[in-house]
Amino acid sequence: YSKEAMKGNNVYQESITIGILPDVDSIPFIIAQEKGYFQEEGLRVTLEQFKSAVDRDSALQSGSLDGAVSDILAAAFAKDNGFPMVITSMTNGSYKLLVNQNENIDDIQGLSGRDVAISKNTVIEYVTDKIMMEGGLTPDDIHKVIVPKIPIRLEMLQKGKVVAATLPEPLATVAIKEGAKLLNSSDHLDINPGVFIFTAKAVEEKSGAIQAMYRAYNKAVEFLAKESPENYMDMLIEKGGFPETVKGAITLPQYTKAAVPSEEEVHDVIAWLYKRQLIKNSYDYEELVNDQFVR
Amino acid sequence: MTGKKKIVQYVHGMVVLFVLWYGISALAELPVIPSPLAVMSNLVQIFYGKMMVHGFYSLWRIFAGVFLSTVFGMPIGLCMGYFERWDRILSPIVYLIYPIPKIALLPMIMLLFGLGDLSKIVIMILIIIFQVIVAIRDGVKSIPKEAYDPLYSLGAGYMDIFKEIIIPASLPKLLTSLRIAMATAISVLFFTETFGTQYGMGYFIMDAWMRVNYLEMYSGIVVLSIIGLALFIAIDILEERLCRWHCSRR
Amino acid sequence: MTGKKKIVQYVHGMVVLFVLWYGISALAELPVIPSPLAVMSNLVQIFYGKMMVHGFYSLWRIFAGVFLSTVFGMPIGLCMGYFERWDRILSPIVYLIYPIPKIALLPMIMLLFGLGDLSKIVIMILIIIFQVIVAIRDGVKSIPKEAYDPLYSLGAGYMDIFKEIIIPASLPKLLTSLRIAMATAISVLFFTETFGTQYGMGYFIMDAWMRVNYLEMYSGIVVLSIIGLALFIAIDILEERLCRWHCSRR
Amino acid sequence: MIETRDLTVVYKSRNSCYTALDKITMAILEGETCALIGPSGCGKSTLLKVLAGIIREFEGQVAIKNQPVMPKRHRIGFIPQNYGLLDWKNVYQNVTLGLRIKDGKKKIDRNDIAHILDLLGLKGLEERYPNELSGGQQQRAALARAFLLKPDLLLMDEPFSALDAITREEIQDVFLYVWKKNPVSTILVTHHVEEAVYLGKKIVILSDSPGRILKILDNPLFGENDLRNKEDYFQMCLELRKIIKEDWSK
Amino acid sequence: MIETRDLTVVYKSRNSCYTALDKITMAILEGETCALIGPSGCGKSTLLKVLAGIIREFEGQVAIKNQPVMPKRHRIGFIPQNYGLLDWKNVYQNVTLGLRIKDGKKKIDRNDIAHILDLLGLKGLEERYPNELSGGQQQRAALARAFLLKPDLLLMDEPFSALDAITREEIQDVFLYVWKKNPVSTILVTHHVEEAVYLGKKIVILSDSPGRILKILDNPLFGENDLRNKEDYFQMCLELRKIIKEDWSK
Ligand SMILES: Nc1ncnc2c1ncn2[C@@H]1O[C@H](COP(=O)(O)OP(=O)(O)OP(=O)(O)O)[C@@H](O)[C@H]1O
Ligand SMILES: Nc1ncnc2c1ncn2[C@@H]1O[C@H](COP(=O)(O)OP(=O)(O)OP(=O)(O)O)[C@@H](O)[C@H]1O
Ligand SMILES: [Mg+2]
Ligand SMILES: [Mg+2]
Repeated sequence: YSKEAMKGNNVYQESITIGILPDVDSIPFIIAQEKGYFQEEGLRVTLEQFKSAVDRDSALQSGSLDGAVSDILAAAFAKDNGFPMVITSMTNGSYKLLVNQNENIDDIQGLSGRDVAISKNTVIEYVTDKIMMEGGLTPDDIHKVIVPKIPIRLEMLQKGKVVAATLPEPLATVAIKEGAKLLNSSDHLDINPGVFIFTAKAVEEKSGAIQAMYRAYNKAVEFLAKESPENYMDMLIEKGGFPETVKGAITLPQYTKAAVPSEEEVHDVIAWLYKRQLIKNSYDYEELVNDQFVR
Repeated sequence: MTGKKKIVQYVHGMVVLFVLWYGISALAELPVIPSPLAVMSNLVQIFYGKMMVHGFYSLWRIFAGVFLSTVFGMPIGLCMGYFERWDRILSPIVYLIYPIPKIALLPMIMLLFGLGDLSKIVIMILIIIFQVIVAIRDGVKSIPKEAYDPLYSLGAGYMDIFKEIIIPASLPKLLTSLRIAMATAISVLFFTETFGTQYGMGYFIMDAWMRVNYLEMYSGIVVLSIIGLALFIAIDILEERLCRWHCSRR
Repeated sequence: MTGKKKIVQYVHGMVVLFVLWYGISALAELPVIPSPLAVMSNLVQIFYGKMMVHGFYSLWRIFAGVFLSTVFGMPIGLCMGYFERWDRILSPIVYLIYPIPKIALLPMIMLLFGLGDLSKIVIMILIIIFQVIVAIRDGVKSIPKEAYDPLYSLGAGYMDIFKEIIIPASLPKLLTSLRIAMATAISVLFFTETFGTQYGMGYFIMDAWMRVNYLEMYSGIVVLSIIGLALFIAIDILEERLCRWHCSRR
Repeated sequence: MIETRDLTVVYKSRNSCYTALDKITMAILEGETCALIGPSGCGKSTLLKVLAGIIREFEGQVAIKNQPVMPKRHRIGFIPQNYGLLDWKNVYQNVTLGLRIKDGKKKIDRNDIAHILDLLGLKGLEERYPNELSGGQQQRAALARAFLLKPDLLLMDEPFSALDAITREEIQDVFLYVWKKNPVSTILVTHHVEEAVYLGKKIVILSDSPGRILKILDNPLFGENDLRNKEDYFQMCLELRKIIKEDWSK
Repeated sequence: MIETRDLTVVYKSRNSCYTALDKITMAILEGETCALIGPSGCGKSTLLKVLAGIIREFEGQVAIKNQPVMPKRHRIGFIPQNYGLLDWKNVYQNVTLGLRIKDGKKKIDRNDIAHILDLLGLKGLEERYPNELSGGQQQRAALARAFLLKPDLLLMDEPFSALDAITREEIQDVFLYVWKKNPVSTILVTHHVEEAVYLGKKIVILSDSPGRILKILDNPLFGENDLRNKEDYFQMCLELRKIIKEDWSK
């Protein structure tokens, strides 16, 4: 019915509100909004910008948002505490473990017993743990320093107050640009805990709109694939809240058309959470993921 | 004090701060602490084009927050100060709610008031109002009891007692509480303006921070601090006007 | 007022709050606002095992922050209130720094003071001290000038004037500022205890919030609010002890 | 008519009780003046405060026109020993306070006020605040307030104590002039035997504390013209002085 | 010796000036008592405040023992018109204030204090706060403070105004007793002609405001035994009264 809507002189039939963060996962949404893809689908999308994940989660849980760019951990936490949320697709993000430029460390083993800045019980810690295990350490072998605010974590890393830090994009690029060394990243490990979640209520009441949203999302992914970054970087910097310095330096992830996360991915995260007693129950893939929109 | 003298003072204060800041920034040599000169030149560049609109949004939220907190908080504080009963009943409630970090109530407030200006102002009020209540209550309690005697013997009603004694006598404390409320309102912007809006100094600073643009961030801080200074001076002037009996003491 | 009567009042206040909370939670029927009954039962379960240690960490930080803020802020406030010159020179600086959202200075403070308790306490002090300074300054300014006459004619030095007049006369306002400082200290925990530590009520609440565990989060809030209440009561008792002349007014 | 029957007042301080008045029984007829004499600390001010409705905790009965004391219903002009001026109001506002409260702002008669202020030598001081007045000027402002009110009952606590001998006599005559135009039941506390004889139709002598009634004298000389220069007056004063000396040294 | 030469004091309020004292030139010898008489508002209290070092802005010269007024160097006992008791100190603390400041805590002689308190009829009131005292008791506490200090210069502003006739005479004798043990230069303001004659070796009469010196009388009767019952005393009082009446009505 998207064609009709277009003919009908931009009479929006459905509207949804989604929360985004200034991270690379949100880029397709910004593109879709700015390029008018949502509008083409007859959809009015309000993108609410958040500066921290808790704010975003609170808004989602209190019903102020229909959906949000988030991660599997947040979805599992919500589920575990009685919030009916559904993962509808994965998003493409990137998390990087970086080492201060003056440290003589070039593999994971070198971090043994050293300070690594992370945020606790988040996707950052999850990715860090994964990287440790891949490199032959256990998560307890490093000393985790909790610094939840990302810019501060960046600063601590740059100034050598910690040896290493796990940062999401685009701030990871800023760090690399200023000399920090990349040790490993989620792309490299081929893990991607970023997902898009909707409230159960939105899934029920706005399924048409959600489908339309994903059509627009896919258009944005196409756009990202064919267009060279110079053409939209300025817009991203302005609308997405990205640092000026990433221009020309950042390598965006390979955006994929909307698809559900793999069963293994979800299972891994749930196992990690459950093992650390962060959730009371272990959830099956089907309990968390709804693939009806991106089939 | 004449206006001119005041201005000299404030300029003096600013200069002192600048020199201090310059010293720290020169010692640290870090982008986290940019030099005040760089910040000022950046500020001048972006002020009209980029920042002013944020400033106005914040000003209106500050006004709304402080105004409403005073409108609700003042009568409660005055009554708690004057009527033993009110104090007995309300102070446990105030003492219990006051120390709660109101930001932790964000989910609840979002649920009740949405993401818009309303919930921002509600948070602000929740944070400020208790300071206002406690300061005014304590101010009223410190009025010597003899001050009421003339009005008691005239059989004055509560309205008269409030109008003739309690409000004028606690006016200086009222202004103190206004000062504290306002400064708090300004620093609270930083938490309330980070969601559901793209305007406001809080948003501006946070946004600059997330972009690791410390120059802009500090420009925002400077503007916020100047807004604060202006409001403080306004209160000082108000005090001179309203409390002439107070100033006229030898 | 007797101790027993007070306890009755506070219990009364708590009950009122609980009923209110229960009402809201029943109306909302969302886990964002858990029912107080669920929270209490959760609190009882986790208090000894999980929460107490956080409480102690926070208590010590509150004490350190409030104590140091008072130690530094009180003399400055007293001097600004008494000496025109101090006020003239310092008030512009205070007015400029006070409204800055100190959290925005976090990167700078962490660089200067590291990730440990020191930088937490420094932030706390930066937030609280200005409230203390302004409240005490205004309190001292409101002492009627005649009160100084006996000491002037005795040729008393500044120490005597502070000891005999300024401090006792502004004690009630000092306690007000202590109340406000303390409540602020408690709510500031929420920002300071989220980095570089895994202990403290601020960490506890924030962690629970991130994990969307509203039951634990509200348990933490309840504990924080009870800590606050206890400290407020302590100040009330202090006031009754110290300001007997004040309470003894008819 | 003003009547007290077995009026006993006990002050309760922290841990002790102090009986200030002990079974005072007296009556003053409508439109009569009564001078109250008693040694320092015997409870004169306390008695006046009871009649003015300020002290409400007492034993025994007190009636004004056969009703219990009700400042709301009666029109009581009360001059406390410390004048009871409000620091934050200038002379004009202080003087019209009673009128404003009893009759509202509109009924104020500016001529009348100017007349009384003139009689009391306060012309030109309308804009001054109490702390810019001399002691005697403050006292006269308090008198102006009471006179202007045209009360049913006038209670004056040592109303001329801060005036020099000459002004004192003038103001005493102003009182008589006002009183004659509008004979109001009056109780005045005085330490001057001469004043008691000059202004009191009835003279009540209280004992040392706790205050008891020693004697109630009728003064036949009251109201005579040019009394001050009469031999009878001197005699009466001497006699009274003798009575007092004997009674109080017992 | 106390000397003033062309002493002029001008009060500056917001937008006007008021000359309170106009070219006062007088001298009081070492160990002499001087009674100051003047109409209400003529500047007596102002003069005392200048000598006590409280008012420091004046024209002309003032010298105590050939030095400018230096409360730090001299030992000045000053009783302000409103007694100058500190509300937050009990009677004992108020009474020993001067001693504590001038000599330090250790040199306080408890027997001496008890003796003076007894003479002034304050025994048993040591623990009371000023607002729990009658007007006369407050005044006596202020007297006790000044007497205990054993000053070089005693300045008393209407020190007996709140005392009844009998107590007044007793306390006047207490003053003479203290003065005779330790003859200190004294200036006392009084409205009682009798008091001036009884206590002043020198009697200074001021004019209506702005205060100028009208006459300086030497009082030959001062210090005579049983003066109050002597015919001379009455004559002198009458004479003085006549002078005053003539001078002030000019
Ligand atoms: N708040 C109080 N607590 C305890 N005792 C008090 C209080 N107020 C007054 N008193 C005592 O009560 C007695 C009577 O006081 P009151 O002020 O009535 O005396 P008074 O007759 O007016 O004396 P004066 O002539 O000195 O003014 C005094 O002995 C005083 O010490
Ligand atoms: N702060 C002030 N500002 C302006 N005028 C003042 C101030 N203080 C006092 N005056 C005026 O100065 C004059 C002298 O005041 P002062 O108190 O010395 O009088 P006084 O002789 O002690 O009178 P009284 O016998 O009534 O106490 C008065 O006319 C008074 O109105
Ligand atoms: Mg009295
Ligand atoms: Mg005077």
